[in-house]
Amino acid sequence: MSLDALQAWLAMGGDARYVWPAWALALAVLAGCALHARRERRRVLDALRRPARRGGMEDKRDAHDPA
Amino acid sequence: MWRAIHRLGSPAIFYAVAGRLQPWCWALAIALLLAGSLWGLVWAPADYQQGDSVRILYVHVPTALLAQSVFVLLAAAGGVFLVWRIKLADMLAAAIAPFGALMTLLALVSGALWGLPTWGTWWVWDARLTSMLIQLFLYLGVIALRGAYTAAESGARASALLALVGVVNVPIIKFSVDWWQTLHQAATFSLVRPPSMPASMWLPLLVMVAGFYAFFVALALTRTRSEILRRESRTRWVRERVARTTGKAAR
Amino acid sequence: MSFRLEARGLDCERDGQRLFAGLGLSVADGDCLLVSGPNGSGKSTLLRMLAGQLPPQAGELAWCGRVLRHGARALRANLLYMGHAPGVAASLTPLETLAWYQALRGERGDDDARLAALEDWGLGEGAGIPAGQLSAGQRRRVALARLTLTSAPLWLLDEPFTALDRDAANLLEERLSAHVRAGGAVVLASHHVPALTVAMSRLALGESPRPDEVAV
Amino acid sequence: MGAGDADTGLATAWAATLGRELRRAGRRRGETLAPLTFFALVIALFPLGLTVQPERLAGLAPGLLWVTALLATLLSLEALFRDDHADGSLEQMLLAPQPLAALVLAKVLAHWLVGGLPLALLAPLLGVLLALPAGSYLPLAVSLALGSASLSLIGAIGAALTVGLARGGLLLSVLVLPLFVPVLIFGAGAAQAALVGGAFGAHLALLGALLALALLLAPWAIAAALRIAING
Repeated sequence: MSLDALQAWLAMGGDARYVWPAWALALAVLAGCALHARRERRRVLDALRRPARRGGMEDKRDAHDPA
Repeated sequence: MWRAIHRLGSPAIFYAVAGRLQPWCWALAIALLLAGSLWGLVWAPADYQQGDSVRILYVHVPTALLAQSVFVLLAAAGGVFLVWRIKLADMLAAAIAPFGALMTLLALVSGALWGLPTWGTWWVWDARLTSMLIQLFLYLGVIALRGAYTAAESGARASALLALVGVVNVPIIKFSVDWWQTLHQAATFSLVRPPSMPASMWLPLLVMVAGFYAFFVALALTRTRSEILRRESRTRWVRERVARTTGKAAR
Repeated sequence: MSFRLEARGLDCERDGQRLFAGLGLSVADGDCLLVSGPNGSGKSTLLRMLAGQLPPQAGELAWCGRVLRHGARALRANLLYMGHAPGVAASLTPLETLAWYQALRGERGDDDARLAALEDWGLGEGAGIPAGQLSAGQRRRVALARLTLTSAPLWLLDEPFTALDRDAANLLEERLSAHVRAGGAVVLASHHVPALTVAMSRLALGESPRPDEVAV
Repeated sequence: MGAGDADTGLATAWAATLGRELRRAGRRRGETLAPLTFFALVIALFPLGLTVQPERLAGLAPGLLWVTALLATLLSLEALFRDDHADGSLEQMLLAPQPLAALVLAKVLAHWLVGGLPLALLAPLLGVLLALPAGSYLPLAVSLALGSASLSLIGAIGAALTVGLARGGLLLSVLVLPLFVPVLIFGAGAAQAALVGGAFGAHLALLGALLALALLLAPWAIAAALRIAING
């Protein structure tokens, strides 16, 4: 892959300013979602390993149903 | 059939089944996306009119399709949750809604980027871009409503109902916006309806679409499993599973 | 008219805490049941389940032997439920509010009967002014005036004695006793133990984790 | 014992609920006229903000009138169930032996009679402020009358979904404005077509179709939303 062929490819026929940001953004979003999912899973597992506090705070109090 | 729904509907079984499927989905998604990207960026021909900017098609079309499919799935899950009260359906809906909104946003931005060289401006009131913009607001409404109630169960049910109302309106909105565009603009080159494509262009597109959908399935499985752990944290089977995985790295 | 509301195996859990489980009860014509228990023990939740409003997480309701799908019309047609909020619109006069509640049950009724009911409850002169200008106790009495007018045999009353003065409380106790003697049924959630002239059975929530079957 | 038989029972309950709503609207004239004053006030602002040249103003008039009428309707939606929820009447409606969707329809009809219809009648008058030619007064009013009925039905779904929430108003607009888009497109389209002397029949027909669909589906959705808001 000669150097200038690479440069021609990178230039995207003059549309580099549009093509690369679009793909970069797509990659960023997908990678971001994947990493977030992994981190979320680890956070949930860690929270479960610590002795659960009484009445976990995740599900909020129920205001619609006064006892 | 009823037995099957209830059996699959049990979070424990779904958690196990999804756990086994998940690694394969991730692998498939990454493979397809890599192949599709290389094919779309390198080997696929440029368009004789638009030149290389058409390559944004390989990002814009999959995200637009996925954005619509996720909304339909959101409504279906909402319907199942409202009618049969299967909690797992709501866990799935909570897990996939943000991703659907992100895909809509990505579709909008890539659409604008694709239109830029042709129109010279960032935003044009093109029919499909406009429909996607409205769909983004529908997504935000569904997500916002879920968190608006103090009782998590009520928020979930309200959000499910809004998703159902929304999915009925999506085709109506699309029809009215298309109709509206024919009134207001001469049929300019409608960016998003790609010109009839030769096989060399739509094959990589097919691979990219498959890659995005595989990615969505993998993400949905992972996030739903986390949601299950979070909501069923007080059940015995969750405590056992967590205890078992404390030893080796959590899969 | 004989009727029976049966509840079987009702569960209620809120924020991971089990309020009651496997609760069963049966209320028929001529019965009066007092549901008591500390705040947060699920008294109101139980009453709203019995009114067919809250689909119980488990268990079922049956009206005259037929199991009810959620909120079936048969139960609602024979039921008068009174919650914490009296249900009296501020911009309407008591007469108009009572007329609306009768119309909701498909009955037209007439103003004389409504005025008589209001006078029963000591609201004769307040009948024509918008309820917004009445006190909380008076608005509560407007709601209670429905007890005089309604044709519903089963009454589910949630804390009806709140904001009532001495003679309104006596009046309510009389009204409840008369209704039960006439073949009606009352399920009452209340901290105040009413002095009724009819037999009254008790269901205590919140003390024992599994309240046993209460056959009234 | 027990309620009147099914059909007369429903008619009585329905008529009584409609009467109740109209009577309450009559009693609270301030709140009832608010959308109309908002409508007139905002229309009066546009020439100040935009232009006073009749031709340009007239060209924008249909769109401006329609969008402002839509926002005025949105303004009045939050109060649709708020008071009934607060004083407990809504809970009693859920317990009435009548189908909730039918009772809710009576409330929405009252909301339209007191809100949408007056807006439609007022619009041509305000069109004068925007140099709208007289020829398009009637189509404008008809499109607004027809369209605002759909807006009331769709908006009531949002009002029911947010009835119990503290600051429900803002969320209500986020929920319903996207759903208002088709009505706005065909409504403003009709008024615009009338302005340029084009055929506006198709627009009104489509508005009618939207109304029919809303009448068919919205009451069920509103009833379901109220049950979620009240009973969770």
